[in-house]
Amino acid sequence: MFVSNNFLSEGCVKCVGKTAKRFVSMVFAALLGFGGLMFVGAAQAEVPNVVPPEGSYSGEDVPQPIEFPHDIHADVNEINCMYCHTYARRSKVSGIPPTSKCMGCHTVIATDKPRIKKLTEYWENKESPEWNKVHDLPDFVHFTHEKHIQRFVFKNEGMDVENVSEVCAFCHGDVKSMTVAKKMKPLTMGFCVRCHEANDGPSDCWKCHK
Amino acid sequence: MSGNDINRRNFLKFMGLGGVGAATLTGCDMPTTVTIEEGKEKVVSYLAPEEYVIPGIGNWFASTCQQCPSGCGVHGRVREGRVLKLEGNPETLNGNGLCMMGQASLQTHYNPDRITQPMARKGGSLVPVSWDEAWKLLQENAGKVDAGRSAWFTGTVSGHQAVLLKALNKAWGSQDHYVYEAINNAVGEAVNEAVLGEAVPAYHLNKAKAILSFGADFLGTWVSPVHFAKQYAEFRTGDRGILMQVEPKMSLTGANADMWVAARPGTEGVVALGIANVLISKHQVSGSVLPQAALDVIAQYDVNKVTEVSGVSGDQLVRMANYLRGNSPSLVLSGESAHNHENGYQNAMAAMMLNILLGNVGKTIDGSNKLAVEELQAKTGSSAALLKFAEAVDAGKYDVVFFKGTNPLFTAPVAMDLAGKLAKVPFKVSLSMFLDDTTMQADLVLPLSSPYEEWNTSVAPYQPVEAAISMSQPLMNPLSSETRSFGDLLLGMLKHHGVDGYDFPSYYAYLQDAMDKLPASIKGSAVDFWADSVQKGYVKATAEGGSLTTKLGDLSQKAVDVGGDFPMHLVPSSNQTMWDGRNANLPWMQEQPDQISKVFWDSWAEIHPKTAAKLGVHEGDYIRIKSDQGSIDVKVYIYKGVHVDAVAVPMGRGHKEYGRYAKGNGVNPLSILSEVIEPTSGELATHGTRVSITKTGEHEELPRLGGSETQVGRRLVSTVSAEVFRRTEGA
Amino acid sequence: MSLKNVLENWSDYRKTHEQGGHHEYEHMWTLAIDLNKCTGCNACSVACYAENNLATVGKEKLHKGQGMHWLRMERYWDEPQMGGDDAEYHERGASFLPMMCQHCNAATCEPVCPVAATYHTPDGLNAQVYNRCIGSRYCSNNCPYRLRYFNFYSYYDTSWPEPLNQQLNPDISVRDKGVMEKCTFCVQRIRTGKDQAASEGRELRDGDVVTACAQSCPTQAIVFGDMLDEESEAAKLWAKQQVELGPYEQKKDKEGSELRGYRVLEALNTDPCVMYLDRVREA
Amino acid sequence: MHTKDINENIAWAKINEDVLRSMENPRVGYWVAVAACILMVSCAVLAEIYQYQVGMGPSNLNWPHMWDLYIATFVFWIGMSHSGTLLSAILHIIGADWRKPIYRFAEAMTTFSLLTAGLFPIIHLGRVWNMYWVLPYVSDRGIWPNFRSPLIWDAFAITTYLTSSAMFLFIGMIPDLAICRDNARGWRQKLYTVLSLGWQGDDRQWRHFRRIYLLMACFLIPLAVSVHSIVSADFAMSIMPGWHITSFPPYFVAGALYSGCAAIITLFIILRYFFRFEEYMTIPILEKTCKLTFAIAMVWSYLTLVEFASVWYGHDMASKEALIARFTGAYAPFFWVMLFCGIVAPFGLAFERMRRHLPTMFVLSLILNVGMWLERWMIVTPTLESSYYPFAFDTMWPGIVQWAIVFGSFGWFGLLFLIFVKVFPSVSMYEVKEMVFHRRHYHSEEQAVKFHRRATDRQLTDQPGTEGA
Repeated sequence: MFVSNNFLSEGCVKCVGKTAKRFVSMVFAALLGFGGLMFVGAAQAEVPNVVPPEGSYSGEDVPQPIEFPHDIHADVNEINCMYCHTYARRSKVSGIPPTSKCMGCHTVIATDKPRIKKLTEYWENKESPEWNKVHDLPDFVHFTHEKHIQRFVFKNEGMDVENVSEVCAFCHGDVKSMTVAKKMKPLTMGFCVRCHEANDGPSDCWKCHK
Repeated sequence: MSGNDINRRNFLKFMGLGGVGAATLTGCDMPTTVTIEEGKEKVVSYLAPEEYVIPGIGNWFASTCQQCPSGCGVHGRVREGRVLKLEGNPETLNGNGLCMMGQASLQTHYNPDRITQPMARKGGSLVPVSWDEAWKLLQENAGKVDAGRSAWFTGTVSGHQAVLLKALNKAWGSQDHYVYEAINNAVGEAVNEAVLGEAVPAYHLNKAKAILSFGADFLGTWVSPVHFAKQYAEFRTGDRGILMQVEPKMSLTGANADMWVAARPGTEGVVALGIANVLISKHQVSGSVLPQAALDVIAQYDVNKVTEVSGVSGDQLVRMANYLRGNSPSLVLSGESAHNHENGYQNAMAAMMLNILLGNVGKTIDGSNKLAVEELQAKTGSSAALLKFAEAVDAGKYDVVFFKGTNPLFTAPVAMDLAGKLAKVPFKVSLSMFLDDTTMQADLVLPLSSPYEEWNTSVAPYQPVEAAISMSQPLMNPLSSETRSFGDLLLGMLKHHGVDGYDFPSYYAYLQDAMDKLPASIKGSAVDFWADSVQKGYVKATAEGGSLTTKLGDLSQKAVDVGGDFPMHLVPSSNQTMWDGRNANLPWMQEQPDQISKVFWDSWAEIHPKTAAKLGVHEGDYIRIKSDQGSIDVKVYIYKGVHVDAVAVPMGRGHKEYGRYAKGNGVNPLSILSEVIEPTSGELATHGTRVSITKTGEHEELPRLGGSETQVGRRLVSTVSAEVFRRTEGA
Repeated sequence: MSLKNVLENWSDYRKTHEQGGHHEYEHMWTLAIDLNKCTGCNACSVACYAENNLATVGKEKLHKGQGMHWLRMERYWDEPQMGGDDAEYHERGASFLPMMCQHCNAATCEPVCPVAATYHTPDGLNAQVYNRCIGSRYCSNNCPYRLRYFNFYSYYDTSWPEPLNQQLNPDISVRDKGVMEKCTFCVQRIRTGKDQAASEGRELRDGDVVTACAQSCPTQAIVFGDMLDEESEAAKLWAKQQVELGPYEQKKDKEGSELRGYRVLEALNTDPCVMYLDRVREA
Repeated sequence: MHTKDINENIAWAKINEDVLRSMENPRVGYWVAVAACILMVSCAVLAEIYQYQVGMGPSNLNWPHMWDLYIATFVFWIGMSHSGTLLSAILHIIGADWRKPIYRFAEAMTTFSLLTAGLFPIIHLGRVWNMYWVLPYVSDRGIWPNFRSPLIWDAFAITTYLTSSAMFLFIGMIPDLAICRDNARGWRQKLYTVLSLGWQGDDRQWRHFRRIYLLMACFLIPLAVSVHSIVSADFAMSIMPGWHITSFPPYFVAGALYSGCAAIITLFIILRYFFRFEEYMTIPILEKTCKLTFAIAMVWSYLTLVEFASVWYGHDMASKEALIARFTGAYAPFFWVMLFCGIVAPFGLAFERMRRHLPTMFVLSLILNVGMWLERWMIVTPTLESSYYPFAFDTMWPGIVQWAIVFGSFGWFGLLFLIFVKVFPSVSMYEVKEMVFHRRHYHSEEQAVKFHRRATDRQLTDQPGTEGA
């Protein structure tokens, strides 16, 4: 096919987040990329019936009040993402876990660690930490986690809920390998649209623009 | 809807304001200034959320609207700890619907001009003080007043607030609780009480086949407009009843009437007598239900006389009589523009006479169903209270006066010199959400929380079918930690006064206790009565309505004087937009065009084209309306919906205080009212002021929506006859 | 639609551009408004302000015609050619007409937008994508009903001083200067209703979605529903009044029917999705 | 009466000298004019900055007046641009060689008025910063403009027309640029060396030059007609009464030629006076231009009346009302002034004595253009004032921001033109020479009688092509 899947994609070109540069890189990819950047789904073979979105991004390190180690929780201890981000399958937002949930474990586990001490301090003051938002969509976008999780996980034949992190990784990158989360995907309209096209998602503007 | 049996108190305690996305409000990013850079926004998680709280998903909680005294039940949509939208509670009197004031009551709650801390008068101006200091001041000035030297001056109060208020008054040794509403039905209530034996009977508009209303704007401001609108819809479907409206200035109800009849202000009673005359003489309606004295009066008012006095043509009278005769049962109502005259009582009596003559009592007017618990019932307002209060204040009767829920310095005629009289009260306390005209004169200002931040019970004054206690629950955390609910303040005052039996940590605790003590007939069989009531938003107590009597009073009419130097009648009309002025600080209400004239953000005077031609004014020209008490300059709107002899200026604008949206906006027609009093009920006859109008020569375009007054031949709204309607859609 | 998509689906793409709109609708949202019941009370209009983050612009700007009343309550006096007369008073009262975007199926605003910011959704809605809008205002000029409102200023600076802004509905954007906006049939409610139905694993039912205006109406004069759902109240009303979507002249009108249903300025062939029922007066 | 439209005895060296003289040594008046134009442009720039910051509100645009002066002035300037094409392309093809001394500045006018016109659709956008969205570029988001929208057609039409007319202007100037190069020193020499593209004037070059020039002329004529037809589609494609009119494309084209010709008369007189081009821009040429203008004015008037008539005898009540509103509504005074300026005033052109009187013609040409500007305004605004929907009837007066930008646009055009006349020859030297050459050989006293074209003259034998090969 003359126009490949990657014709408009950013491929593996590092996008630095500035529109102008993104545009340049896009044209660059378009010029060089015809068919040359075909790599479909090898890394994420665990998720069936899905063409994973393409595009990458190198986010900045975002300082957080507590350096939450995603790697220890999700990778070492193999806790399912949806254990903490519990709203993801039933609401627009995945939700930052309530402090009570943290304390559910950390009243007994690793209480001597400095981060946990800080957490305990918050809990005792009846406060929640003010996290800095890493994955932010503009407010005119109607994005719902529920629909995506349902489509890719719960209503996806052959998909094991255990592997939900692979689905999360579509948009959030490999959080398992990070401490504090970092933006690893561009999350631009093009990024969304291409994935929607590849997976027969809705293409109506008003599905996402509000 | 909230299907959860929950403890709302805990819910609020644990719920950070805003929840997820608290630091910046979601939905507030501007399309052109979007930042999606990382780490620019904050997210705050819940500390320990309730099970049903899911960020991103709205929950509905029941509460009660307090924007006007009707007390409609509402459901508030709560998301991320903020209440976003109100809808009618389908199970309550108002049903699904909610009027525009109810919709806008959210802006009362979120108003940027709310008082956020107590204030006290120091060196002539109000300065913020702490609550400790406020309580101290209160104790010093109000704590040791002599018995009977304190008074409460409030708007409509009901439910457990009324109970506490009564207890507090008792502790102070005072009986003086003035309940004032500028828009009231007090004259009508007096007549109802005299004739029917019940001040607020139940009206069944839906059962009527024809309604004749003398100035009762039941779709706009009369008694319980949303409930009546619901009934009106029924009235208009099926065989479609006929609505006739007799009034000097077209109200919203008048605009929907099949027959809108302009009567000279104050002559509504004469029109009613004329109709009775036609009914008896032409239609052989038996007058035997009426006392002979009444029949004698009726006989005096033949068509010619009525036309002469009221300006209503014989043809119109006959048509109205025909409609009433041919469509039974009918319903005759009287309201504001008929009541608020020197002869208001007679007007209302004449209207009531028609109901008796046509045999409507017991069919479309019924005994209402009052709540069995007397002390919870609503204390409805009247302007007689204002007059009495002014007199008492002038006599130096009080050392302390508490104001709540009313703004008399705005609504009282300047002629009364209420401000001057109030100066004789050494210590005035205003419990208010806003620095309105009255609060600005107070010595101590206690900031109230909004109706959507507090626990409360209220009882609507109008209880047609089922008596009900309306429940209010906080729909969100208070916006300011320094505001207090009225109930909490009353309780606090009781405690400060050392009254026994009120040792509750909060009004919430008191309320739970008090509700628990309600008689079993009200409580019913719910497992958890409290949670059930809060969840539903009401407690219904069905009982048989009382029966009504028909003791007709004197019908003789007093002639309306010619007016001399002041040939015109001033009609300070009321409308839903501003109500009595309390909505002037809501931008949505200011921005809404008036229902009839479509004017927004400003005052206007309505005059008839003939009057305008005589004066030589065009729309937007200023006229000076002069009474014996002063004058106002206002732009005119000219249309054929106002009597030739009347000039109507809507009340509600012209505030001197009351926040950024209200201040300096328009003029206040109430300020130039003459002190005319309806003698029987003692009400202020607000429509009894005579004025003269002159052209000032100034002009400013009238801020009015709509480029054309007519459809210019397009078929945008066309009209079919009721005959066709009944043929195609009739029952 | 990416280039690839355009090429692959060229014939579909071409057709949509030739004929406009969709041809296989998933829903067809409509309103039926009974002017016999409508009292002109304005509750719908304020409900719309509350639901849709409409800016209040203040006296001067509103007077200038720079306001945002998505749902405006129009009031007309009878005139002789419309059955009124030259009597001394308006004896038949006023005519009220709640006017919101008519969501025309052959919308005149759609073809003229240079950037396709306004288009027809498979739900039968006339969509306005605020982000895409560049503010050429052609759509408003071409709307015979004048139902599109333009953000002449950045009203968000002034309309919602703290804490009024906390009332803003997070389900719909706050519009900035330079974009066109209009009634959406409360698309955020439709969206929520659909999501809710989907998560409960069922079809959307009548009553799942109610627009703010319909919900607040004290007389229930406004009925909202899906025309494709024959069981919906709105569809039944349309059927009862024998008003059909599509033609620019109703069959029943040609036959001289006395039924009250009509669509405003239908003869322009805009195919509006709002049906009104005539006002009724005794004489 | 026959008068010579150019003196055939004029020396070629003098032509060069006269034209080149006009390009140098600007006098005080020139600088004053430049300063005035810059001042005007600054007004517009300030207004635009304000509008950019605040939004479209201060311009007094409102509901329902979403368009106003910006679009009217846009159409006006687009119309203005048609004169150059008319003079250089149409008259070139039909062989009217009297155009030669004046077509250059007319062409420049075309280009500059397009440059001015093109600003207006951009200025009138609510979100100027996104204006590139109307172009079909390959986007990351995978979305395209709406090709059904006349505004998109505008974008294509204007850019195409601008490119072509600029090319046409430039190509026609190459031989003259070579003359400039040969006579200039310093930066001018460098500039002209580059611009003249190595023109030597040899046979081959002239042959190619003629062909490409003719080709461009042929290309430009349909383009110009289509451009203004497309602009008219902005209105004609809508359904609004008063806009939705079938005769709009020819009406707009006629209006365009009309205002263009009137502007040519204005600039003709200005250039003739200030650059002392009396020998080239002669009264007979002016007369011919005036006659042409008169003819077009009559076509335009006819189309105007046809528009009225077709609406009047049509069945559409709304259109009829819109028409009546034009005559009687709030904007009626402007409408009547427009009718006077557009239909009555051009009869002044019918009188020879007036045609030959320069001050009269100057004033008259300005009146015509005021009329044509009002015409555009009276197309845009009264329709918005009262159309289908009575509730939205409204009268609006443009705000100061709009006026400032419209005012500034004249400064912008003037500035470009002022720069042009000092950098490029505003009279085509080589074509004037051609004209003189032809006159010498075919239009000498006795030849003139013999060869002068007249409609009644049936004895033409070997009429030579006026455009030499």
